[in-house]
Amino acid sequence: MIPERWLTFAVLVGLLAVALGALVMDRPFTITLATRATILALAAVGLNIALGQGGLVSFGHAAFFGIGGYAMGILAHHAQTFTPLELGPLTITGTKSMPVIWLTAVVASALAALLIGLLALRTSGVYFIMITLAFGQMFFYFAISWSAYGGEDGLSIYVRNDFPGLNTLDPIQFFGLCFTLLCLVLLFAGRLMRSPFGLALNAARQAPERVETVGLDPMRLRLLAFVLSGAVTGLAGALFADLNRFVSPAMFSWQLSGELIVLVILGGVARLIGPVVGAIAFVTLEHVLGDVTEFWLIWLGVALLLVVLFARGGIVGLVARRGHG
Amino acid sequence: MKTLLSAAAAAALLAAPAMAEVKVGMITTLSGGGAGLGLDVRDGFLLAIAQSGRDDIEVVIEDDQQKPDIAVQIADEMIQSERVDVMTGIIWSNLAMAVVPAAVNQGVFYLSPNAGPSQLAGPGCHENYFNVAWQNDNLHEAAGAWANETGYTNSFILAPNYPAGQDALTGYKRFYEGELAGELYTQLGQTDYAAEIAQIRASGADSVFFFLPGGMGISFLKQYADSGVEIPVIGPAFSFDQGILQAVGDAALGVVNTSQWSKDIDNPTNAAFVESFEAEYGRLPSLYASQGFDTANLLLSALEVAEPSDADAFREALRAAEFDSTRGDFAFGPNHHPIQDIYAREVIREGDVFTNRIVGVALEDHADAYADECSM
Amino acid sequence: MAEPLLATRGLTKSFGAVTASEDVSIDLRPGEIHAVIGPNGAGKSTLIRQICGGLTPDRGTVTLLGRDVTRMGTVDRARAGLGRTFQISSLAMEDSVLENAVLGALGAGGTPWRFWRPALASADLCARAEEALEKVGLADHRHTRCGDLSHGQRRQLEVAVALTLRPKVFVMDEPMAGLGAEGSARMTRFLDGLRAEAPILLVEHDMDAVFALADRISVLVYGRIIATGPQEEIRASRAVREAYLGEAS
Amino acid sequence: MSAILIIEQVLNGLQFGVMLFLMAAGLTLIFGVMGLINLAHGSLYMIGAFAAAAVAGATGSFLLALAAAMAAAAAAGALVELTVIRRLYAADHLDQVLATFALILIFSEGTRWIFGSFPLYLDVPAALSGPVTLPGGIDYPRYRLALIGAGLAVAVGLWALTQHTRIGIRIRAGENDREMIAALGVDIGRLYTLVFALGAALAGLAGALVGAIQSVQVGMGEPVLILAFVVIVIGGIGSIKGAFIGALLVGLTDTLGGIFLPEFFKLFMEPGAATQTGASLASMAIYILMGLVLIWRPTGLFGARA
Repeated sequence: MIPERWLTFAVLVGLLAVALGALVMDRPFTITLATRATILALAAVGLNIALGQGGLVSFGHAAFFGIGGYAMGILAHHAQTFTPLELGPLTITGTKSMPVIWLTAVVASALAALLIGLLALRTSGVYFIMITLAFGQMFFYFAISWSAYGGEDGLSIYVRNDFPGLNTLDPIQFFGLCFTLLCLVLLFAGRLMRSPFGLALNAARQAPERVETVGLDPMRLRLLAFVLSGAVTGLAGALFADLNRFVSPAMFSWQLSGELIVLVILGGVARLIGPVVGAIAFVTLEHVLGDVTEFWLIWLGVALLLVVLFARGGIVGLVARRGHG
Repeated sequence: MKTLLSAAAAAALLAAPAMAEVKVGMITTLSGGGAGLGLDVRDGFLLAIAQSGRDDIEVVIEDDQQKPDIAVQIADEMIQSERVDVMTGIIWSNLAMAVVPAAVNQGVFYLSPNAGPSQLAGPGCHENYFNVAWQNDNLHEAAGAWANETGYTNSFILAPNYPAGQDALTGYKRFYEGELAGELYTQLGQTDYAAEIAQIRASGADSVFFFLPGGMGISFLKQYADSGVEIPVIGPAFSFDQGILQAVGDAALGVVNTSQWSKDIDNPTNAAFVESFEAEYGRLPSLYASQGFDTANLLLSALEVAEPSDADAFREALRAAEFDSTRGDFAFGPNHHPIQDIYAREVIREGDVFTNRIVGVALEDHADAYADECSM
Repeated sequence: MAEPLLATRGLTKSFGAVTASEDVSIDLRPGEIHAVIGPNGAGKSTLIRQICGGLTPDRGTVTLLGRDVTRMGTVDRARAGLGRTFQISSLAMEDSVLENAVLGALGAGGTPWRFWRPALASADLCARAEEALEKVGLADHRHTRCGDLSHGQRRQLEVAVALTLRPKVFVMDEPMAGLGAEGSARMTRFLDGLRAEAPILLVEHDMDAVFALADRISVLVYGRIIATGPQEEIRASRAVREAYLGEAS
Repeated sequence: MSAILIIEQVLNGLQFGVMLFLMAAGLTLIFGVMGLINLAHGSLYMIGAFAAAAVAGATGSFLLALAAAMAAAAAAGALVELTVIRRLYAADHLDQVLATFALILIFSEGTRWIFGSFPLYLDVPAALSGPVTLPGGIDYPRYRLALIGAGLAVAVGLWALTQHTRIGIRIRAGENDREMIAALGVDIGRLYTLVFALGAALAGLAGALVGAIQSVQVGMGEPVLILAFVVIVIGGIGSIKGAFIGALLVGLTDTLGGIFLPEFFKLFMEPGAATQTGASLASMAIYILMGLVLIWRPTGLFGARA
């Protein structure tokens, strides 16, 4: 068993090394895979704030992922077709600038999380799982029938969006951008976990009555956690859309919500690096098993069952002890 | 799922494939609910490559799981790592929209064996993009034309509420000249059509046009047959194709559907195709198999003339479409979409097997409605 | 006689046909320990939940430091100065002893809305938590994971968390529950000293502790207070003996 | 819009509702007794439909097909309960969601492995095919009427089972207090396996019954599963009565919403846009219903109050 902090460091260095190695060996697709893992990791780190720290089993996080994706899709679509975006009295021109898109994605998904959270947090347990699922489905069906932005077909963005000073079409530069964001968010999530807010949130998961009796409102703690969580997952959605240069209602699907939970659990719930490990393992499995058999999902299912039944702490739980302070 | 397959190996099951000179990337759906279509396209394509006897064509096949993000990821892999010259295989319009624009912009040729979204036929057309199947609206337009010819004057039309469904109804209305008894959008993936059938019954229509691909069509047809509503039905070939007809069963008998291909189109290429496909795979070929087969033959015909590395010459060779299509006459319009006859077929039973028989030509030398918007 | 810091007037609560509290009036004066005793099912938990929030009475009022708090939630009552311990320890078992105490300090200090600096790096939060741990004698275990504490230590920590709030009033639900004789004795001594800081409404089964600590005792039977008064009075009360102490004649 | 059409649509909603009830009853029973969320319930529905299609294809008998569907689903259910589910009773909901999500992957891809990717054929039995004319001159498919009848019969049967039989009493006792029932000397493990198999058999039956008028294919279970979850959440998880009411509510909302919402929008929009807007809103209608119910009663209509 090694300390968690070392593992976090090792995993991030490993991910970076894979991408740089692929650059040296001229295997751009490996960089693309590493980028995919990085972005999924970011989405899962977001989910882990609600799931791991807040104990909120959200089965509808695809809603935020999709909102982030569509924030990118819609802004870039208007920019590439040179049509302004009419929002009631407001007219906005589209944009291909990543920072602006990210900000929009974060704000939009945070707002959605606030609304969903206000309603969903009235329930708990299975009801919470199901109501978040229902909200996800609402977004899914809405996106499918929203013909202005492609409906089921989705939106294609022909060229990746811009970031000042970078050529984002170059796989390694785009990877670098995503990787930096992941590190920043991990730093934030790590601080959050040990901050007064994180302490109270974690206590609210373990002993909500206790938190109430010291004069803290668990609902408000959970709501904020849900909003932060949605915002991070939304940011990941915008990046994912940029990786694929494409958004579609599939980003809202309940299977995606399920897969995000899978990433968190596979890696290790409520562990800072858990979701990252889970995402790397998932992408690797998908790629390696997918080459071996057409029916690779069976083996993913089996792997998942084994983790749930026999390795409660996920992969991180197997190799690292929980760090304190 | 990834198969590295040289044509020679596929044909003769020989070991050591020769040095491949042309690399083809096929992204298609091989797992999940839509896998039947992808399998047929793949099998038709590989059959043609094998029959050509060429051993210098390498086909890289990957499964997109019918997910756009997976398709894009595979496309990146094929272009960046495998460095394919030509891509093909995508079944679904939304996946095509995700993959094709970026791929052709990177200089790869894309030959579509199935999906034909209007954007790629109109403003988004591209010199490296060729559609060998149809523009999405074509079969629906033919259904509208056939309805006129049959003398229908009051149609009830329905399709799922998503872009392809909206295009289908638009396509039908573009050619159909009668009145509409009703127009309905159903949910994508809907499995129960009792409510819609009740509305059809109450509408007083003289014909029903529907576009409900995959399992939706199976459900609709079974329930429609069981409802006792006797109004004749017309639809595009997708719900009457070889792959799913057996699951629909008696419910489909006698239904007229429109298709650019049928197994009884009378030409030697088609007869040979049907026979060899059945011999090779032990099942009757479908529409999709014929499209895969034609796509491969188009590619082969162009390779006779030029290498993909000589892009301009290769493109000209593709545009000429000098190959024997299973459909008989085949030519490309100015936007690289087919100009072809579209037939009306009727579902029949041959022994234990349900299949189709041509009853007439719905549209002759039909091109699509978007060619004018394409500035190539 | 001083104003009561905590008082209920005519609290009544029914669940369907069962009346769990009926016209309960009880008060807690500065510096006293007021014990509430009664057989199982007498409605003690229901009473506590109405006093601490979490359950709204059908009728009657709860006043805390002179304010009517009947409609207030648990959180606001805690902020108004009510410190509570649970019958079954309610602690963040994965966290350390110090973190649990800091949680109380956080609540008392007002703001958990800080996201960057670690909670344990805050000097005033820690000082307040340490002070409470010191008082209950858990300072040496500050870094022990709460789940690894013994049962008795958890009871002590329960009290410590409540202490960090520096409440004006304590409500304690069976603090002796599950403690051995020695543990009970130690807790009894501790609570005895605590009454100087704030009065305690003590719901307790352990009669030795009750008689050692209580200035006054109320007896709750079938949701009703059948007697309230100093120890001697209760001991002498015939009604109590019949209803509760099992000395039916 | 004529009265006949409306009545027919109500019948359709009812039929959809009772089929959802077959799914929801199993889910809610399993949750009520064992406290387990079973995402793989849709897979059992699919197994029922595939077994029915295979047996109907081989024997030509619809009754045998139904029996096979229930047997196959019950067997699969019991097998899964004994090997996997059993270990999840003590686990939290998160683990249950995850493990049963994994089971979906295994069942779906496994079925595709065995049966291939093409849909299978399963038809309505000859005796029940075609329409029947109801009083009032309504032509209605005989088979759908039979479905309504079958669904109601199962509902009554379940009610009788839980209220009046020894096993039902044990089930209800198990819902209330697991330790007590164990203390009474009932083999709780066997009871759980039995309940799980019963729920699975109901799902299999629903799959076979519905498979005859829809397409039997891989992935057919998940949309129904999600609807069934909506049903039990609306009804209150663990309550069979709630599942019944919830199923009818969802069935009627979905069916009637699809009809009336486009008509409603036509009142003030042009027809094309109204049809689309109405259809979009109709597809979200049941989720909106669920949201509203949960906001009003956070534990559903008949759920235990927290």
